[in-house]
Amino acid sequence: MNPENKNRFEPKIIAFVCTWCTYAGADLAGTSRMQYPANVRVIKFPCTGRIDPVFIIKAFQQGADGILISGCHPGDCHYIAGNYHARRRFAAFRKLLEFIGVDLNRIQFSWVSAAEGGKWVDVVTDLTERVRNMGPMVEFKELALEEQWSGGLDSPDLQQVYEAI
Amino acid sequence: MSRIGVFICHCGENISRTVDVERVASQASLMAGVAFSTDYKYMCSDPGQTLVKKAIAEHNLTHVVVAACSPRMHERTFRKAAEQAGLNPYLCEMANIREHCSWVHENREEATQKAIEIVGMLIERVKKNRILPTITVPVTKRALVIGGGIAGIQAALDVADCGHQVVLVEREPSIGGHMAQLSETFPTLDCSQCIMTPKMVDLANHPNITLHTYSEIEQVDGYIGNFQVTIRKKARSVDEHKCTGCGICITKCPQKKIPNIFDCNIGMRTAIYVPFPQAVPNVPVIDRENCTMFKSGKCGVCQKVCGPGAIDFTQEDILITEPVGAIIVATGFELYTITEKAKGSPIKGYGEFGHGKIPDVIDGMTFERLASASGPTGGKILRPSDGKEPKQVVFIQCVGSRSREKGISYCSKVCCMYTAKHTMLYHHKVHDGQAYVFFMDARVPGKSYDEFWRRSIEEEEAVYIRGMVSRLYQKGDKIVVMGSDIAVGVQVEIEADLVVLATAVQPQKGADLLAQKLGISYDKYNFYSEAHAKLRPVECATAGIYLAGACQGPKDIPDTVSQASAAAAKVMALFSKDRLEREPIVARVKEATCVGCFACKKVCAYGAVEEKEIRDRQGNLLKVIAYVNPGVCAGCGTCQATCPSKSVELDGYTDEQIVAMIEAL
Amino acid sequence: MKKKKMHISQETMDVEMVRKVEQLSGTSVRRCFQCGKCSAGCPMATFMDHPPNRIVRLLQLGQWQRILAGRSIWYCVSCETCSTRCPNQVHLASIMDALRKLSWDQDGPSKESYVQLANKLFLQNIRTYGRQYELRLAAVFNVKSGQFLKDMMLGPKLFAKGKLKVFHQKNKNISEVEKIFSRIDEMRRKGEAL
Amino acid sequence: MSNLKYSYYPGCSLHASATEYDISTREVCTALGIELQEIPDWICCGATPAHNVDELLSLSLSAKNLELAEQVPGDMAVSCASCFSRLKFTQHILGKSETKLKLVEKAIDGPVHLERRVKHLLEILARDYGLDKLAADVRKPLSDITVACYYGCLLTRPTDVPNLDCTEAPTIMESIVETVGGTTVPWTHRLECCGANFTLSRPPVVQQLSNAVLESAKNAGADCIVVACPLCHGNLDIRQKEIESIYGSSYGLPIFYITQLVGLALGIPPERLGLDSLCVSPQNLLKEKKLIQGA
Ligand SMILES: Cc1cc2nc3c(=O)[nH]c(=O)nc-3n(C[C@H](O)[C@H](O)[C@H](O)COP(=O)(O)OP(=O)(O)OC[C@H]3O[C@@H](n4cnc5c(N)ncnc54)[C@H](O)[C@@H]3O)c2cc1C
Ligand SMILES: Cc1cc2nc3c(=O)[nH]c(=O)nc-3n(C[C@H](O)[C@H](O)[C@H](O)COP(=O)(O)OP(=O)(O)OC[C@H]3O[C@@H](n4cnc5c(N)ncnc54)[C@H](O)[C@@H]3O)c2cc1C
Ligand code: SF4
Ligand code: SF4
Ligand code: SF4
Ligand code: SF4
Ligand code: SF4
Ligand code: SF4
Ligand code: SF4
Ligand code: SF4
Repeated sequence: MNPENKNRFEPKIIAFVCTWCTYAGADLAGTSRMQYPANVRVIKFPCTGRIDPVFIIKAFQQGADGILISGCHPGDCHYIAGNYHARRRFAAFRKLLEFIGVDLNRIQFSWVSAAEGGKWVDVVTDLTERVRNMGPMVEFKELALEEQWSGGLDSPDLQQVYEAI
Repeated sequence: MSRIGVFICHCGENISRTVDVERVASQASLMAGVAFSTDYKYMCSDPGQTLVKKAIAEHNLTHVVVAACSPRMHERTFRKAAEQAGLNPYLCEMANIREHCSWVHENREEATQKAIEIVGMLIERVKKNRILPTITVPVTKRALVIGGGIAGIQAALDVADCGHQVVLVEREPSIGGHMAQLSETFPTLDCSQCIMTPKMVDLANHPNITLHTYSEIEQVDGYIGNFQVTIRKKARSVDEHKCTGCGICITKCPQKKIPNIFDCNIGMRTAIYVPFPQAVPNVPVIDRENCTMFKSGKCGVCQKVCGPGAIDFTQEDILITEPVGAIIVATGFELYTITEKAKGSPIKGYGEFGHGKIPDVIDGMTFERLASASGPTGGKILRPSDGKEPKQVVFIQCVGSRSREKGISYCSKVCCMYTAKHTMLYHHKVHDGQAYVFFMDARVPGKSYDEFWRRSIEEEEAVYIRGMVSRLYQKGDKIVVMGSDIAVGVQVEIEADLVVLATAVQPQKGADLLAQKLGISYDKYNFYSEAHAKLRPVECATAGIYLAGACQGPKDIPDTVSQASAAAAKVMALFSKDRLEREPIVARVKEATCVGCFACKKVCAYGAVEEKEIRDRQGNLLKVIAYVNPGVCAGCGTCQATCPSKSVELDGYTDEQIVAMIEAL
Repeated sequence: MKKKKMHISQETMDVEMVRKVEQLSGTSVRRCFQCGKCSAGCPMATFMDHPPNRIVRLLQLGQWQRILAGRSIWYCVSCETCSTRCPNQVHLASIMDALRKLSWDQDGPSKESYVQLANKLFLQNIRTYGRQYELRLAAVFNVKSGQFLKDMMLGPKLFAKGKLKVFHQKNKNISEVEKIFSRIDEMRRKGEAL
Repeated sequence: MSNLKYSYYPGCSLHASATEYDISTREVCTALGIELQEIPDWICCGATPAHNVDELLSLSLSAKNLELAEQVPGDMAVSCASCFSRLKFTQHILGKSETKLKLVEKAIDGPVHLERRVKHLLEILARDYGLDKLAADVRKPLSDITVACYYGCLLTRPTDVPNLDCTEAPTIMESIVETVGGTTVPWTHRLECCGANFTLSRPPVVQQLSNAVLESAKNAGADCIVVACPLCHGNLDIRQKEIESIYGSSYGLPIFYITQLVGLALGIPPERLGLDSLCVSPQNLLKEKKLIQGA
């Protein structure tokens, strides 16, 4: 990396990925020795169907600047239709994020198969650059959505999301 | 308080070249809960594993994080090592600092920093890991085969020969399927009956096989190793045990003018009948719709002539339940018909070919019956309308198949070959006749297949015309075929005596309904879906259910038989163990908070979520909640993300574990 | 007839023009797998130098000039048989329309100018009268095509049967029709129309 | 009697070379109590020449007619197969393509109305009015007369556009003829092309194709052909003598419009159905079958 850029903003990117496709795709990028920015941290799920939208909120709260959600291509889900449910769930969730002021450009949804090491690199690189240009995520850190991930559903916003799902 | 051991691997230099592994180890040792931290050159090597095991014992470790390659590579290795050292294997996690770090970043500082963070995340995660029990389920070593075509017969015989019990369910009165209807078979031109009937007899006599013909699947419950299958045995009106197969009833039945479906309606049969002489079992069945006794209460001739008194007009359908551990689905195919389709059917007929109303326009299966020595014409090619021998026969390929317009975009795979076969059979039987074939491409890949096709042209003198036919119409006793030859670029008109259409291979009617009972998936045409086209081509995504033959997609006999034997091998592998072990990544419902909305049930693609009644001691129903059957749950976690009250949790991927990782950032 | 060799390259395949045909006709050219069913049923195929399936093939190769140099498109009667029976739902009759329009726009080198002439007169007629004025159409066509005697046998009979009207139909919307024509002309000039 | 009301679009041919079709359509509808209100100042639909070379013009002319039809309530009734086809095509294409819709809006300088149901007279008789009712209205059943029903190209093709009946095996015309007592024959060329609008530019083509149609009907044993399109009628009727002389055949097949046959069966006097406008005279046939009086 260029030493001149030492002081520039380094965004934190969290990637929620499924084991079967995208995690394996990222592994392939590794075995092929492809290079990409070191900003991304990967959290592995069995399936995108397991990804609860509140994890996104949680991640933003914890200081993430950008979030990537990636799984198998439509029709290729290892678990038949998990990615389909995920897609529907996130479609509803995006509205909520927008409503509470998250710039949707900070979130990237994509499909990366186990064979698409190169695509993984592209997706991660693009998102990192995009978020880098957007600057740190500040809007959200103050939001008091503490502990929504496990507690009851008293927030009307979340209630609304779940109804939409 | 957890005592975590952290093991950082160099992977020779694969990791240590860009990641400062010592620094990662020393940073890790400072993290909360870490009792031991070290680095080593090759962690997966024997000495490396020993190092882990020793450390667990010496430092009383409660959890382990190995920071090395991808878990896809060595998770199993290290979990086994942990287990050998007395830890529950699921208390060991891997941090991927090779594929996701050292190999993809050059900057040593950045890579080291990232590695430290990854290790930190896994440390937080592993703290929340719970002891997970190994899940095993018992295996009922009996197999169910649905469909008694060549696929079902082959699979049943293979499993039974291996010493396991097999239950075969066939919808029709006899097994045999389409292969029993064929005359001679490509690519070797051996007689279908000759190779088929011995197998049918073997099956019927096999001590390990229970055969239910004229039966259908009513209901399927349970899961891999433990299915409960309810079978409806339709009323045959003939007692299978008493009947000797003498056939007197058939010769005496006065209802003789019923089109014989087995002979594609060319010949006639009686109301009490066996579909074909070699039927297995050789027990007749009364077609109640056409029997005078059932229509008007008179007749009863068959009953009078039957010596053993096998005829029983009062017989009713019966339901029987069979416990099985595995299911092979082999329900085969049916042919597209060009007649006007019923309203609501997405598939259109062929108005331009007369909607099936021109008597001498027949399909390929009808031609098989004409050419079959045991067929209605004794193997003479005679056309249906007037019984004359046709001298000009036009074959048209891809009828229905490869047609977006008719709603079937796929290639039916067998018709190029059987059309070539038909031209040969025709030429063998009618020496002064001429066969013409309208075709687009010849799709004949396979061992000896292209040679076979070429033979039909070069030696049997079939005239192949590259082009399709726009319209067929009757003119006098001829059928005018309006086609084109695209190689020459002109229209071609042939006045044919007989036209044979290679109509599309489609799944059986009701294939979707059976799939729904079984909980297996199917494509938009209703062909059953395999779990993976290349890696798991005979398994359904639903555990314990396997596919064989044309129900999965158009297939010829060699492919069908290969797949059937493969499915049988899969079943035998399953039956080689008494209990099934599986990864304990399954969902679990918290009974206290579940509100019984069953949102989880709706999204579960495996049907793993069941309804469970909670009762108090007096037996009063308190509530109905969800219950995840661990034998069926595949562990995708979709239910957990869906549950509005957060009442279902996926072991190994709980909210706690995930959030711990997020919080470690 | 001597046929020129086809040199195929990215330069000689005029994909742009083919896209335009696809856009105008609302149908895909690439879908065609050359089964020839269209040609098999076309009532006019025997009159055409390129049978319908070959028209689509030439488009797939970006060779539309070869089509316009021939007469096939002017022999298509728009009977829709091809479109109806194509297994790939290639709407060939609409492709024929699109090609005729291209040829028309370019004042194309059509070998079959009678049809073009008839079409032109027909449209002129609508433009002038708002409705068809068959007598004038036939008369002018015969004069312009130099076939003074054509259909002479029919003329008197038609008069007698009251089938040819000496006066054209009156229509208040003549000016509206004229406006539609001129708006389209205008849109074409500005490159707005397809 | 019925209370059906339609906005009627006759089209150019029915006001010129096919006046008998217009006349008989009106007569039949009056007899059945079907009200046809002509769309005031309708314009030409552009027919084949327009879509042949200028789709936008063709769409615009039909769209204009759809707009003009807004002045009159009721589904749009059309007798000419060509106009019917153009109107249906316009609705089909503009319903699918936003781009083309915009262009047409601009060309006609107004909104495009696609909602109006466009119906061919055959649909109106067989479905809206209904065959059962029609059967009850028959005064003089067309007994003994054997009819070849000719659809030609435009009534049923292509799939998904006219949606009048099955594309390849329509029965609507047969059902009407049989309802009014006629006998229909199966024949091979009822959906083949007659040469359509090539009648002006390329008579030899028309002669060849129409000859095949006439020959097929004759061979099938038909006494006459019934059509529902002025183009078909022109080619089969007006050119029949000429075709006979070229091909050395003698068909003598009267070509009726469907409304003329229905009109006869309803007991409408022949002179009010424009029968004398037919080039191949039906007099002998009708006398022989006792449908009109005379020696
Ligand atoms: C005209 C023609 C000619 C052919 N010629 C050749 C050839 O020469 N060589 C060659 O290799 N292949 C040939 N084939 C292909 C061959 O027929 C198939 O490969 C083969 O029959 C497939 O066997 P199957 O057991 O999968 O299906 P099927 O033969 O269709 O058997 C399926 C069985 O399942 C039963 N069944 C269906 N649904 C149910 C249900 N719900 N419950 C219980 N039972 C059910 C059916 O009754 C049937 O007995 C030809 C095909 C056709 C159409
Ligand atoms: C260019 C190309 C592209 C293809 N693309 C596809 C595709 O996209 N999809 C698809 O489904 N299929 C594809 N295939 C086909 C696919 O490659 C084969 O189906 C498949 O590889 C066959 O596997 P195999 O194990 O039978 O044979 P092989 O892959 O050839 O394996 C045979 C093995 O046996 C070893 N061996 C040979 N002789 C001996 C010996 N005497 N002793 C010990 N070992 C020996 C060889 O070293 C080799 O490792 C493609 C094939 C080609 C040529
Ligand atoms: S454990 Fe993985 S990273 Fe370590 S030496 Fe083995 S392969 Fe390499
Ligand atoms: S039912 Fe009776 S008569 Fe018929 S085959 Fe069986 S034993 Fe013979
Ligand atoms: S009772 Fe029925 S099956 Fe028996 S002989 Fe009579 S008609 Fe045939
Ligand atoms: S196998 Fe041959 S005939 Fe059958 S659909 Fe495929 S290409 Fe057509
Ligand atoms: S979604 Fe949750 S609350 Fe609803 S039934 Fe399932 S586990 Fe219970
Ligand atoms: S984890 Fe997946 S398979 Fe298991 S119960 Fe939940 S949704 Fe069904
Ligand atoms: S019918 Fe359709 S697919 Fe076949 S050649 Fe013609 S355009 Fe192509
Ligand atoms: S629309 Fe034209 S090309 Fe198509 S079949 Fe009719 S005449 Fe031939």
